[in-house]
Amino acid sequence: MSLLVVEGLGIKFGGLHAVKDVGFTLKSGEIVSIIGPNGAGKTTLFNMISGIYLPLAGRVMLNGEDVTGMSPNRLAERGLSRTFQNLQIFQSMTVLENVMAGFHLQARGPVLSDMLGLPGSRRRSREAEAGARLLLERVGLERAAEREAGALSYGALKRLEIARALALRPKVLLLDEPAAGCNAVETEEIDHLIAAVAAEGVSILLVEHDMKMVMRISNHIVVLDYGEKIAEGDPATVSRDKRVIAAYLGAQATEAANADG
Amino acid sequence: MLTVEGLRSRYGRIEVLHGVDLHVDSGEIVAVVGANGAGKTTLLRCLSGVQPVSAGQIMFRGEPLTAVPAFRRLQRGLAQSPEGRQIFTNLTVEENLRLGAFIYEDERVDRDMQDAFAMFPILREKRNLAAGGLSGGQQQMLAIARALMGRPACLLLDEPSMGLAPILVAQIFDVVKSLKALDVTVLLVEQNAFGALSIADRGYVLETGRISFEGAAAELIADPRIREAYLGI
Amino acid sequence: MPELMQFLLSGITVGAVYALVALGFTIIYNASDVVNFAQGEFVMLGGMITVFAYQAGLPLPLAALIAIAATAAAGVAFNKLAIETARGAPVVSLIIITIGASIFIQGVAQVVFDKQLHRLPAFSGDEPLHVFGATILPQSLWVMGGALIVFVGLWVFFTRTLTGRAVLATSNNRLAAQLVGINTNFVMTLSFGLSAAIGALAGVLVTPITLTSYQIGISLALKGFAAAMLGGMGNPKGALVGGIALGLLEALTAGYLSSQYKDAVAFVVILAVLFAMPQGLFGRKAMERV
Amino acid sequence: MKLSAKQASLLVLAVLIVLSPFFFPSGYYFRVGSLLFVNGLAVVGIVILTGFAGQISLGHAGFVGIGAYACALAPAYLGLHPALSAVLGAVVSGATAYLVGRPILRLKGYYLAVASLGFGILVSMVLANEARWTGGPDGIKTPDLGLRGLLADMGLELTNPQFWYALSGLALLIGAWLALNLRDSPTGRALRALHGSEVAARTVGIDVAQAKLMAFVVSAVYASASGSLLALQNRFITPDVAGYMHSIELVTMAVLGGAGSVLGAIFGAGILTLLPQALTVFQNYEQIMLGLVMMLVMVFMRQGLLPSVLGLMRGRGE
Amino acid sequence: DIKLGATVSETGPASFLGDPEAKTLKLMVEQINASGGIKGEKIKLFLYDDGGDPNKARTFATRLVEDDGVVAIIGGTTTGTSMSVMPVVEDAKIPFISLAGAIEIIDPVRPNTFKTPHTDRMACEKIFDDMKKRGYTKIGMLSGTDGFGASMRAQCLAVAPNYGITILADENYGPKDADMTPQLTNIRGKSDIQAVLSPGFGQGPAIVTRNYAQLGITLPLYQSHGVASNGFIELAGAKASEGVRLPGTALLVGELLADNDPQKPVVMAYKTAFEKATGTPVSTFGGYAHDALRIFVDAVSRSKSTKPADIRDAIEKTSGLVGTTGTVTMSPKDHLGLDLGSFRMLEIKNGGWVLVK
Ligand SMILES: Nc1ncnc2c1ncn2[C@@H]1O[C@H](COP(=O)(O)OP(=O)(O)OP(=O)(O)O)[C@@H](O)[C@H]1O
Ligand SMILES: Nc1ncnc2c1ncn2[C@@H]1O[C@H](COP(=O)(O)OP(=O)(O)OP(=O)(O)O)[C@@H](O)[C@H]1O
Ligand SMILES: [Mg+2]
Ligand SMILES: [Mg+2]
Repeated sequence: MSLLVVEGLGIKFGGLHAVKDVGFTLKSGEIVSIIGPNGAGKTTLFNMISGIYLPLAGRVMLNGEDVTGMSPNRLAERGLSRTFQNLQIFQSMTVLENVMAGFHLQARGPVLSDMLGLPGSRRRSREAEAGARLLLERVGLERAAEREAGALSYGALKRLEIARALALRPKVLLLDEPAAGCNAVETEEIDHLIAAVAAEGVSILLVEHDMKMVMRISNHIVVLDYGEKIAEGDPATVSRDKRVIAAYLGAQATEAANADG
Repeated sequence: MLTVEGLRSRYGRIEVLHGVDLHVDSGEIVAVVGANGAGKTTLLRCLSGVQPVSAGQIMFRGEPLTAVPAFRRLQRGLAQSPEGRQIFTNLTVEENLRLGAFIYEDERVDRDMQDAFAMFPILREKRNLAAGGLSGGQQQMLAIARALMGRPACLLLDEPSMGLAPILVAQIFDVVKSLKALDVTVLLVEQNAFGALSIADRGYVLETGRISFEGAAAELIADPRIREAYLGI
Repeated sequence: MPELMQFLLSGITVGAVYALVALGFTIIYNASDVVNFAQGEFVMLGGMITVFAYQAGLPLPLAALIAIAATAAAGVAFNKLAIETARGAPVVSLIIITIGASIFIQGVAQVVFDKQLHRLPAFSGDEPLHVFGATILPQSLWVMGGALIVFVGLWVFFTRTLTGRAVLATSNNRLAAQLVGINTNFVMTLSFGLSAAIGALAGVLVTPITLTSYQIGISLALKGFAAAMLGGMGNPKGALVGGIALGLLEALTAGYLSSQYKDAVAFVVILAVLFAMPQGLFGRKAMERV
Repeated sequence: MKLSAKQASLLVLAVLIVLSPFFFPSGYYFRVGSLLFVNGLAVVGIVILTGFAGQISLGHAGFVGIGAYACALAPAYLGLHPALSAVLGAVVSGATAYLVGRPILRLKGYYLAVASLGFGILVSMVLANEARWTGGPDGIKTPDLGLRGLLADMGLELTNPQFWYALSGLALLIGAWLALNLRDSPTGRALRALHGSEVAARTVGIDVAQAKLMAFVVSAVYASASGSLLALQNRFITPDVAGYMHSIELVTMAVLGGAGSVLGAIFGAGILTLLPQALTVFQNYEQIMLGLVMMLVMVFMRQGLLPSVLGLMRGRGE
Repeated sequence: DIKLGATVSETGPASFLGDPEAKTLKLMVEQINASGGIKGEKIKLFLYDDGGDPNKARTFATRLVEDDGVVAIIGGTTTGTSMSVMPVVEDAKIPFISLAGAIEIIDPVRPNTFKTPHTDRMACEKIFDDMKKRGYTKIGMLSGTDGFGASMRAQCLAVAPNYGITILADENYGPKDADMTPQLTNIRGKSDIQAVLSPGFGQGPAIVTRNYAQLGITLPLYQSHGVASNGFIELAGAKASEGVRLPGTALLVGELLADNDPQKPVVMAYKTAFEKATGTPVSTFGGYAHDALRIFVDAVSRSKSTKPADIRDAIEKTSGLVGTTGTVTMSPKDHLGLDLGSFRMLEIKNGGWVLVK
């Protein structure tokens, strides 16, 4: 069964139809990539799926339930988690605490218990910390655990966001340009990480402009242009699509990608 | 044109640049590559004066730059497209561009703006919208265009290709290359090391606050260590 | 309905006072995101310096000019010595600095001047004008005119001049402002100077109506602050409309409902408006995307 | 054994509270001490709301007022014991915060500040205007707590200032302990997270509106407790406690000391409580000095006094 | 030395009351010490500024009692500050002379608390008395919502029936309000009203008076003793305040007093000294402090020791002491010791005060 089903999603900003009638499905453990030119509506699509924007039309089904317009925190409870293109870091908390905050759903408890420092509250914190340290190791930030998050370099913050998103143990993970700001080698590490997460059964929706990465790990690719879906299919099909090449890839890039692949 | 000697810089008590030496000759395109956290952004911030320098010298067009406040450096000919884009989110696209040429008040401003629109037509479409509403890539275009509005003699670009669609990445590199013809010197920090070195004359590799390699771009691309560590080939 | 007319005139008079104070907030806010809690003290200084210069025998216009210039200088000094030195401090810390400045300026005024109430003669006499059965003092027209002129000036400044744009840019993104060659320190100095001058002008205009003393600043500032928020912080149009609206609310409540709870009713209305429009009447939503 | 930051903070606080009286030359110092603790308690509440959750309130004195007047009105009209009246005050404050917080916490930054300011003014206005019940602007008497007499019967004779020093010191310790626990608990992290980025907080599952409301309610209860202690100690209370000047004072204390840190904020409460007492020697120049000190601290110690001082010390240490 | 404590509101909303009080205390203590003190001992004055904050006032009271070890306390400019000082002085059994108006301060009588100003109830009575004489029975009221105005409003509402006076309009204004025309318009709208009473202090009454003239209201206007100073005429303007009546003390009309009036020399002496030392005109409020200090000095010179308890007893026995407010004769049942007769009804004529016969 499809874990995430998006149907006819659309939204407008002022006069601009930023996303129009976009639909696709995502199965368990699958990696689906959304690509398209700048301003095609990829991030906006993410924002609608994750409950930050209320769609004007269409619906989002998660695990068979209609979750259209549901608030992000309730979506998180249902196993949807994401990272951001424009970094959203808890700046004045440490790196470790950032990831621990990602464990909120498992760690939360009654306020009173937390204020009184009851053993239950302490245990929940300890578990979150242990989990967070493991995740930091996984994204290669274990050495920065105690640093203030605001002091990390851009690339490191990107990875911190991934770790925080993973902390929710999501069923569906939305990644908005996870490799931006990383060089080829670092991108490859992220690439492996994503593949490994997917292998654990997490469904991944990916927005990324690094075509090498997209072509390598996607099971399926959806191409947007001016808010509309202009193509979809497996990487090979999509990369040969004339409209996709014209609107997005450009001739050179295609050659390069093909040459490397 | 630009010479950096023994540059050190710190955030609080932590030093992140431990004596960087580099130089950029007039009309050159120089690429700086390095891993996350190596200090590339910090280096550019020092050059544009928004980051304190704890030791070392920066010479620009034969004059020391270290004591010049940030806002005067554009007058000296140094413009930057910073990391994280740093556009004026509450102002319109056009106002952003106009402010890029804040220090000028002549008719060339309008011409430059038309050039910017020609380079990135989407910006023309969105000229009257708040820049904060732009998509990530569109904001990146705006940041680059705004830097160009400052008519730099030397342009500092911090990861200009980040978040841009492949077709635009190619275009950006073409633009950078074409700046050469306009006699603009470019210092280019890039994660897309392959792309950057392909258009650069020379390159530096920054490793945890120190320069570890330098040389002609072609040499660096050919160097197996660099190929393995930064180009992923 | 002469009563209604009288309430309206009263509301507009008081509203114009609030609007003038609110307009003073906009520049510093637009340059730095800081609500300057010492703004009321600028109003007080404007009034008090004029009073004492006038008592010392200077002609009123000259006294007013001196007061405005001196207050502007105080604003500039405040920026140079405190705000600029604290560069990079979080906005809350800057706000506390302005609260400190407010206490400091009051302390100085209390020593340099005195603790008594003072008044200036009305500029065009005390003979009330009759409008549809209601009366208004000529001084009210001065205040309204002042508010209108300051509003137009600020509106032109922020929408039509590059310097105005630079002020907005500075608060929006200080780093980027420096990168495009804006002297952010100068922008701040200018903003404090202008804000202080507007405050002082307000003080000069309203003193014949409201009277003045070393401690009138806080309550005026709070009302001005509330008016500015009602209209939408940072927008001159908001300051003008918010000020007048607040004044009218108070006057109409005092007239028709309860003079005891008129401030309360005004605040309840502000809350209701903010509930429907969280950015105030004309406030711009900050554009941040994720 | 290595102390955690939390234990160290509590220890420092406890030691200061217990040992200081040995250096007190007169009962007046107990009075000032207890004032400091009472203010400190309210300021710890501000730390939770502003320091942790990043929400600015300029109306918290309203809750101080509710707590204070509960101790005057509940005994008079309901015949409640003063101690129970304080509890009732806390409940009423919490409930009021819950009702008021729902609509106003949707606002951000200055808009929240002005809305909460309006709330505070409303409370103080009701207290001042409903003179038949509240005694009006001239204030109202509060009953004796009776605890001091009880202690005396048990053989522990304390002067009035000593008693209130001890009681409010204890209250502050408990308040600080709760807040310190909260800070590093899942809930506290959620609050600090939403301070950093509301969007991100929501996507990790934090119910932001709920969390803010919780912080608002908790901080209101702190303020209320502070008001109750003040009213019972002074045996007389006026609507001034609920006025905006008091609200601003509380926020100033928190920021001056370091809004993000419990100990720092208490430190700030200390400064603003002690300073006016110390500055009386300057007579007419008192206000000038007070304003000057506030500005200097904030200019040179941007993060607040305590964090800055600690930062300096740590800098030396390494 | 005899240690005397004082806490007054030199700054804050009541500062134009507290400021002359503080100046008076300092000035008079200096005078007394220069002329040899009391029974050869000098007075040492501990003076604190409570800024009108009752909480601060209480702290300073504790400081005066516990730390400075004073034998008596003068002060409490406002009712709120006075009331919060009271628990401290009653606890420590230190005599306390308040400078505030409200009747609650001395009613019920507490052993150690005294006060010098007429109560606000007396002010109401004096005004209503005058109204009755002039035949006004239906009036409108416009009161400040600050402590002074609210308290006097309550007292006036309470005693009005005794004088056969009905209050047809009961309006209020905030202490910092800049315009009261709506309230006055409403009062004017009630056709039966014969006179208007406006209890309050600070800028409010001045603005009320000016708005009154602006609206062209011709009904007689009564203000309270809260504005009994020349400053009021200046702020309201001579023209607008023409004909305004208020109850005041002899101090404001020293020159107009009959030569055989026992208050004349006292009042003139204080007035001359104060105006010479400070360069500002005297106000009723400084007079309250003057009287409080006189009561203290008188009591100390009569008491057998300078212990607080003895001074207290002596204060309670004050008899026939002539002050600026009137002639004070206290008793265990009366810790004020003034009667209505010492209140004078004043009227503003041509920018100055005249006595209403
Ligand atoms: N809040 C908004 N207000 C106005 N316009 C918006 C808003 N959000 C998105 N848009 C517009 O919608 C379009 C889609 O933006 P979106 O960010 O989804 O693009 P994207 O595909 O993620 O692009 P990129 O690859 O550059 O990140 C853009 O033209 C953008 O300007
Ligand atoms: N504000 C800050 N405070 C403290 N340390 C910082 C701060 N900003 C950066 N650093 C540290 O300085 C070092 C260099 O960071 P910088 O941003 O210059 O790296 P970079 O080479 O640009 O990396 P990236 O490719 O990820 O952008 C990093 O270790 C980073 O953690
Ligand atoms: Mg995007
Ligand atoms: Mg970088």
